[in-house]
Amino acid sequence: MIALAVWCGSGLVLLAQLMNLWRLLRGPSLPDRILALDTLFINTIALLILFGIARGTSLYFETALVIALTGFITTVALCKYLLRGDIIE
Amino acid sequence: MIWLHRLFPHPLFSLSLLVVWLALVNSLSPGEIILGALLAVALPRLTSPFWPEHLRMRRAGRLVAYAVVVLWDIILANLAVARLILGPTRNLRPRFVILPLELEQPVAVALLANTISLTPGTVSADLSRDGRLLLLHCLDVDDEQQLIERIKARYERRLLEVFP
Amino acid sequence: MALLLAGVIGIMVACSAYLLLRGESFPVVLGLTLLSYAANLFLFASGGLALGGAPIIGAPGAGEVDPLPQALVLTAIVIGFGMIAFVLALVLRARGDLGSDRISEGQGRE
Amino acid sequence: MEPGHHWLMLLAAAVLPFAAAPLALYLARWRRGLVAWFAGGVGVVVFTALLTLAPAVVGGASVALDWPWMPSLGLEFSLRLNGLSLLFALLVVGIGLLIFVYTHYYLPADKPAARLYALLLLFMGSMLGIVLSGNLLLLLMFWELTSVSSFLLIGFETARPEARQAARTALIITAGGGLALLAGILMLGQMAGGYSVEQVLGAREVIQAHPLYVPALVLTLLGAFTKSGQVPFHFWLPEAMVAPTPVSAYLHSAAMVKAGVYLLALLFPVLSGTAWWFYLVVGTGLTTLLFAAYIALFKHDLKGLLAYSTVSHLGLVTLLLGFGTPLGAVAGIFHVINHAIFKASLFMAAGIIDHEAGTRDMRILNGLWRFMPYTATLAMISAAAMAGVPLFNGFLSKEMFFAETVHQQWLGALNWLLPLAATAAGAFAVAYSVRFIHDVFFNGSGEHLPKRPHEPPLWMKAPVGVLSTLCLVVGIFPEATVAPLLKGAVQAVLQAPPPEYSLRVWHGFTLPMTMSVLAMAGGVLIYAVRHRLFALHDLYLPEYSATGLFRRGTALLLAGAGAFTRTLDNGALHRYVAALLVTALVLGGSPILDGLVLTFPSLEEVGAGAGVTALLVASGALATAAMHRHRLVAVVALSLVGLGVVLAFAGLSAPDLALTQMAVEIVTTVLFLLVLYFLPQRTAVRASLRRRGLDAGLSLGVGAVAAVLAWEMLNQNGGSGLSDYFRAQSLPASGAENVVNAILVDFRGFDTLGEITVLAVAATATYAALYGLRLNLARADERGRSWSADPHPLVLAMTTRPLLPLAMMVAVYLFLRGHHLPGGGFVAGVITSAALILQYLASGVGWTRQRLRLEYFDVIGGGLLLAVLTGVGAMLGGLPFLTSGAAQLQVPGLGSVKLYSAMAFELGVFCVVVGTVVCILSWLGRLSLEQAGAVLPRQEAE
Amino acid sequence: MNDPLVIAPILIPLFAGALLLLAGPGMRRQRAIAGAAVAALLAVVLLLFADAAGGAVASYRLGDWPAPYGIVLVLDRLSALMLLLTAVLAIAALAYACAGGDAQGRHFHALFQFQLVGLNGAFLTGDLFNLFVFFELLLLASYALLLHGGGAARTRGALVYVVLNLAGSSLFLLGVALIYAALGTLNLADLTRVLSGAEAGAHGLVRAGALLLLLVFALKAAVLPLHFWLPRAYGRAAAPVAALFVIMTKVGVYAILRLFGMVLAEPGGAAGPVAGPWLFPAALLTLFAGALGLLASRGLREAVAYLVIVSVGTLLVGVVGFSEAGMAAALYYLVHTTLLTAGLFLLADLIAGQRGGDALQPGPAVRQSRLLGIAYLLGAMAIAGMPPLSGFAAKVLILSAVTAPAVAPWAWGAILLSSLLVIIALSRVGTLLFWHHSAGRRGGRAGALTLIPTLSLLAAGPLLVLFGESVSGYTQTAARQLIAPLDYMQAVLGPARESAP
Amino acid sequence: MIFEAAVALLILIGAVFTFIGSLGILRLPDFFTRLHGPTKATTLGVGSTLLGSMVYFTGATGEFSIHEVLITLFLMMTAPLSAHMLAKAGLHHRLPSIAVPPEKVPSEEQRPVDPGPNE
Ligand code: NA
Ligand code: NA
Repeated sequence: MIALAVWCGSGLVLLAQLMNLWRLLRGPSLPDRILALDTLFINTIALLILFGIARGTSLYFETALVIALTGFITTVALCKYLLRGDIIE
Repeated sequence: MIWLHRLFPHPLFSLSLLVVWLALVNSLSPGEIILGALLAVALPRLTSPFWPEHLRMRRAGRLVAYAVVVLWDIILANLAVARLILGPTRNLRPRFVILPLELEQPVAVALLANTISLTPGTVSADLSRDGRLLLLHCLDVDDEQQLIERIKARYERRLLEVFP
Repeated sequence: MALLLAGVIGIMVACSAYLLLRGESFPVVLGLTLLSYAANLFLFASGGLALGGAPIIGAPGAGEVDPLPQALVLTAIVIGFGMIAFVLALVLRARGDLGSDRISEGQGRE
Repeated sequence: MEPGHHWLMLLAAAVLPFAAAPLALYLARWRRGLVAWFAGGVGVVVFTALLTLAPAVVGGASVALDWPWMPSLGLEFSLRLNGLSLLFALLVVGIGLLIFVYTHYYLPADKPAARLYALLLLFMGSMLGIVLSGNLLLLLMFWELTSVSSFLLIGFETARPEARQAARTALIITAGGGLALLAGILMLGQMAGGYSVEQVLGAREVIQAHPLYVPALVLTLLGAFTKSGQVPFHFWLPEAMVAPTPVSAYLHSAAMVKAGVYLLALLFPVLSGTAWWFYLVVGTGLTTLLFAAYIALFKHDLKGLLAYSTVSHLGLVTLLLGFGTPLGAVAGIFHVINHAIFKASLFMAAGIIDHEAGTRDMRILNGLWRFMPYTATLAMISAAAMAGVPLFNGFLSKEMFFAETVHQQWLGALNWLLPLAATAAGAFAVAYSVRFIHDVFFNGSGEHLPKRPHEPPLWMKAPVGVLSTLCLVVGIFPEATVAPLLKGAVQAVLQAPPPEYSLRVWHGFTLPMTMSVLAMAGGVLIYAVRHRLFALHDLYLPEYSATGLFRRGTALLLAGAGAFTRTLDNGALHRYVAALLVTALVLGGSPILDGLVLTFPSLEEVGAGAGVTALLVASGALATAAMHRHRLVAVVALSLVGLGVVLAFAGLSAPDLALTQMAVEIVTTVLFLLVLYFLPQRTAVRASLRRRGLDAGLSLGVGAVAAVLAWEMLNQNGGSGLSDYFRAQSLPASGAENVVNAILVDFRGFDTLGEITVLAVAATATYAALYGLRLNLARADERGRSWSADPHPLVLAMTTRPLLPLAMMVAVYLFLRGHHLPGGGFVAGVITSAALILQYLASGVGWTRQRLRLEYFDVIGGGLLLAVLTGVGAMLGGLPFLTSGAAQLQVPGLGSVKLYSAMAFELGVFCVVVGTVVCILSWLGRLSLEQAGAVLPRQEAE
Repeated sequence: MNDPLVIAPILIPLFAGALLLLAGPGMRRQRAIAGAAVAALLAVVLLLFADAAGGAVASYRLGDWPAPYGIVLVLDRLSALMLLLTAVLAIAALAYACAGGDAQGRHFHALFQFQLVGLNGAFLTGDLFNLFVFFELLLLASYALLLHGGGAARTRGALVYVVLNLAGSSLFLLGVALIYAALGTLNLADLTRVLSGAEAGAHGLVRAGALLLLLVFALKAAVLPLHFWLPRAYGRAAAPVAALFVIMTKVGVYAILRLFGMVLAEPGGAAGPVAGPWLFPAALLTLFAGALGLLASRGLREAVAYLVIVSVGTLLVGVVGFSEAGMAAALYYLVHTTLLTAGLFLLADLIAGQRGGDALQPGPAVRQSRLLGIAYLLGAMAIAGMPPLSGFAAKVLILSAVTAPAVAPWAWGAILLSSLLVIIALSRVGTLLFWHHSAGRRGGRAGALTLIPTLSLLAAGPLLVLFGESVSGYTQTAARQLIAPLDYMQAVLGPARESAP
Repeated sequence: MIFEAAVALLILIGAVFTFIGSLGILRLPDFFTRLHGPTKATTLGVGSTLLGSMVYFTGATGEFSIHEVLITLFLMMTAPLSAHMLAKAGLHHRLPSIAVPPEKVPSEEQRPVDPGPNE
């Protein structure tokens, strides 16, 4: 049952990734792309967790944790860039 | 008392850090508790210059209730937003709403803004320079005033109790 | 899986080559970054592919994972980061000294 | 003296001039006159040394000295004095001595005498070296030294452009010939099995039968001909007449130009006697003889006339050696002696005339007899020798020459051509000799000269007198004077007893005598009609000049080199990268075409996760390339690639890599944004469609090669025995469950040390590169929108602050976990830095710097030192650098805690990483702060 | 085994570099640390050189891990020679820089030391990936040193240099990956051992990997068509930096020798003559491109930079056959050209300083014209291969070594013709610099701190000939050791493994 | 069985919300509405998945697995920040919006001399 759920869940998240990818490539605006990238990062966390369950290992926890902790820095930096150009001032 | 304060400039935060550490290591062994305690003392001291300078807090315990409310709202929000996304998009009634703030402490304002972003169909989009107005973007607004009042009642009031 | 990885590496290398051929500092640095990603994947692949394991004693499939290329790639990632950081600084230096983004000499025409 | 000490004299003769040359430079600082005495003294000593050796040598003995120098090269310091070398050595030193005397009076006081003497001494030594060398490589060394000293002497008057030009021409021709000679000698040596003269001379049969004989011959002759000014390489010699006259007299008539002839004579036994030798040497010699004799007549410059005459006489000697007969060799060597004597004398006379009359142009000069009868007499004696008048030394060798032309049989039905040509050349020689005398000393009253001439000082005339006297003495009493020398030389050249020959003046009315008479008569006749000939010459051969051709050639070479270099290297990075990629395509692709077995792709199952990951990476890469002109979008796309790679690593059993890649990815993006701020936001110029097409084609090719190689690699992977070892040893030997970490900090900790050193250098380098940089700040974004007025959004600032301690806690966690689980000092460092950078991002440089009082380089240097010292610690225990150690520690309440030396190492890594990342990013960020004063809108900056 | 001295050439500059980062901005302190480090380095290297000259191969097992699992440093004659050259250049360049050039930018001394770490590491390491690490280290340090002193020209030159070399670094990884995948080891001695027994299928991968590495090394060595970066980088770098950089092209040559002369050169070895067929035409073209570039040079330093390219071409002509005689000759040439071109870079700086500019145009007279003129003459003669200086002996050695009928005419023709072109160019340059004057401001006299290193390096011209037999004897044994690496393998792998199939 | 069902349910809920969030990104008409999809849906999506993981590992190993909570915690701290900054950027860029945007962006309305966030 878990295996099936993981299989379905992974499928859904992967589909989600594809949709995000579409938005990232398509735009049309830069914030749209950044939003898509941000979502890609977050969905990756889900993906890693599902992967860990599927393999029965928590070895991917650290990676997921680091994405959660630092992934948004990319988004913030990109937004700051759009707002101010100078991201560290 | 002073030495205690010096040791724990932010006792609440130190405690949270200890919890975080224990969660991280997924263990409650004495070694980890000691190590976590050491870190919980050391890290805030090390990073205290980076802390907000004037943080007035009281009744911190109320934050727990606040968290529960927010979590519940998040679940509801997700359902609501899911319905909106799955439904016909032309029925959406997005709105920009300006929320006047009573909160004064920057930390509290930030906390409120983030809470709003996490909850039903609202994103805090901008904050005025003086920190008194919060611009929200809402996905589907029926009554603007009702929304503002709801936010004030559910979140801002609770935060004001902790961060006067 | 091997075919997929090889194809991806090929695409990355091709794209980085195209960027390197742009002759302007920023795209070129993008190309270098992309190339180093590709090279890291390539080096990683030299140990063969193992799915869902980890080179950690006791982890599932630890016996099939070749840890050495992973260690090498880690080193390569770090070195690559240092290099990209410097080359970006150099791009700025060039911006300041040369005013232009184009990497060519005075008479340089393509 | 003791024969056992002969080698010492020989060594002294060879070395003394070289030792004296730098001393001469030094002495001149002290007193100008001293240097002439000094040089003269050296000349006398060397000459005496040679003379003391002469009796033995003339008696048939040979003095030798052999020191191994570079046996592996075949180079020996080996000196030989035999008849041939003695003759040349005496000429070189004897005439040199006279030149030294002459120079002292010739050189104006404002010219650097020391340099001249030093160079003349250097030259004398080199020339002596050539003739004394018993090893062909050694000979070549001196050979090239004469080229260099000639270059320096011709360019003596550095301020004159024509001197510089002539010096270069001479150097290029003679050194170029030297290179040919080098090749020739190397071939000869390889054929003979060594470079000693004896060895080579003894290998005649082997060499002449060898397939390399002809190339070796041609190359050797090229060397000899260029040095001796044979047509078509003759032009440097007349040009070299810009040198001071003593130099012309010495190098360019008596000594250096004879080096080529010496070489022909030296190698005569090995190389001569074949058809190739005959046609090449005789052809060149004959052409030179005739051509230069003809041209000499038309030179109005005294030195020009003498120069072409020299060329012509060298042609004559070459021609004689070309015959390949013993008598030809005798005549050739005899003429070398005679020519050296009369030509040096004539040059010095020309120098006196120039000195006294202020011009060397024979159209201006006339009637000098009135003013300088002694000089005129001496010049006339030498000129008579040059013309081959009986009773003067030139006559004797010319007679022998005429006789040889009559006797040679190589040309068959055309045998008569040679005597005819010889007579014609003789006639021209007579004509220009007459011109030299008549035009200068008579032919007018000498009223309109630039200067009123006088007889020169005695010591300026004396050398001319000595030589002119020699012309006569040798011409009249050859047997009593040069005969022994000549005999010794001939014996050495032929490597056999000399043939029967007679040095008598009068042989009766023979064919050669008739030719002489004809030449005399013809010469006088030509001189009589010279004005008409001049007109004809000017009309039909106007401005003929090999020099011009050569100059045009050099100019063309330079222009061509410039055009080539700038076409090849057009300065554009595109070209360089394309070259690199094409090379990669060819080198990487060749094994694919060349037998790398392509495994057919089996249609394996590809998981959805892998497919999506691949799609993320591939589309990210493609988007980066496709949208690179909109740079910010490209950065976003590149981040997508990074994310995809993280997923790929995670999926492919590499959690450590996923973790590290993720952490680095974030920092990289921030870096890109920091830099992009100062750059154009879009790539303005778009390459042509054709260019883009070609680029895309090349890129596809390179990508395809990479893909095929990766595919092959994945299919042919046989696994490594190393990984088994690592897995087996990781826990017991290194105490790590995380094998990757064990490799990083232990098995291959040295790589990691190198890696953090790279990071430290990256920080240092970035700092150095950015130091003092001024950049324009953009006041508005690319569309002209002014920036948001909110530099530090409050929500951002407030939220990021608690993240710092949280992130550091995670960092500590990763740091401690690294040995057993994914993590380690590097990742911990990047996370910490990311959190710090976040503070910069959210609250600015000023705010953060106030709170982060960290000297980056102290952190970096300290971390590096810690890592190094951890490694050195093991050495103190007698173990190799970086040997890991562990200590069991009993902590009350905690049980036993195991401490690894790797932890200290990892702490070093951590410090270096934090220091580096924060240093680089904050420095980049600070750039805008430092020049906030100089704000320019971006549009203007474009 | 594990003589700690072997790792000292890496640790000394590494330690000094770290200290220099901590030392702060005071130039006196920096110079003291750097000077002491380089002096210690030279002393250590001399000891090592003496050891290696005896014929022993020393290995050093880092972390006490046996090869091929850990990283091993190996000191044989070849690496000892390279170390010595590096140390000599370093001391000369450092002395020259301490005359004031070091203060014209930031962190000169630290970067200089790190550059030495990279160089010495590259020469000592017996591991392919570790070689990559040290390559990166020396490159990164060189990128920064190249910029030292600032200016648009340097920046432009550096951009090209950095971009090409970074691309090269990625290709290096590809090469390493292919070889590791095929042979399962990275240790050079182990690779040498394994190569004879590798499966046939893997050889294509080995060849592909080896050729990619060849590309990378050729890029470092500035072989046509990968030479473009060099004239700009070297021609514009600060003089002491350029002098030190001369060894960097030699790192590429060293790596080619190590990989193709030793690892892949086993008789009956798997990869066969992999590099030769590609390298030979490239070497000839390099010679010509270098010589023509030299003729076309507009600046003195640029001219010296093109001389480096010419020398690389000549060097590779000797190398490509990978014969003992050829490699021995090439090594002799390497010593000669390294010292001489480094000296010429310093000399060019002195001359340019004294005549107020580097441009090859008539300018004011050089102030110390006699001294510098003689130095130039000797340097130019030596580098052009004119006797009686080292270039001549080197050229003769190379020509004598290349005698195979298929290649000799090309090699001889190319070397001799390029020599002529070099003579033409250098005589032009020399007459222009020292004989052709025009009015203008000129610089001051050079001090001992700049003169002594310059003249000492140029003194290699006569000295290498005077002691030519010792030098060529050494290079010959070094080449022999390289081509028959039994000692090397035994020192690294131990006697048991060396005899394994 | 209940344990497995719980895990499966949590995983599926998470995945569905993750999917819906991204669907919003794909479907919704303007940037500001798209912003709502992921910033909220993903929090619950990932959160629920993490909960599933916690339950799974606690059940599977018998040891209490709680560290996944941290991921949720960090996400809840950082995701709204991303949304806030994105919205600010969108406003600043005056992206097309169905909702009528305010005349002026509040943070740019008054432009006093910037005292910095705390001073
Ligand atoms: Na990125
Ligand atoms: Na900034």
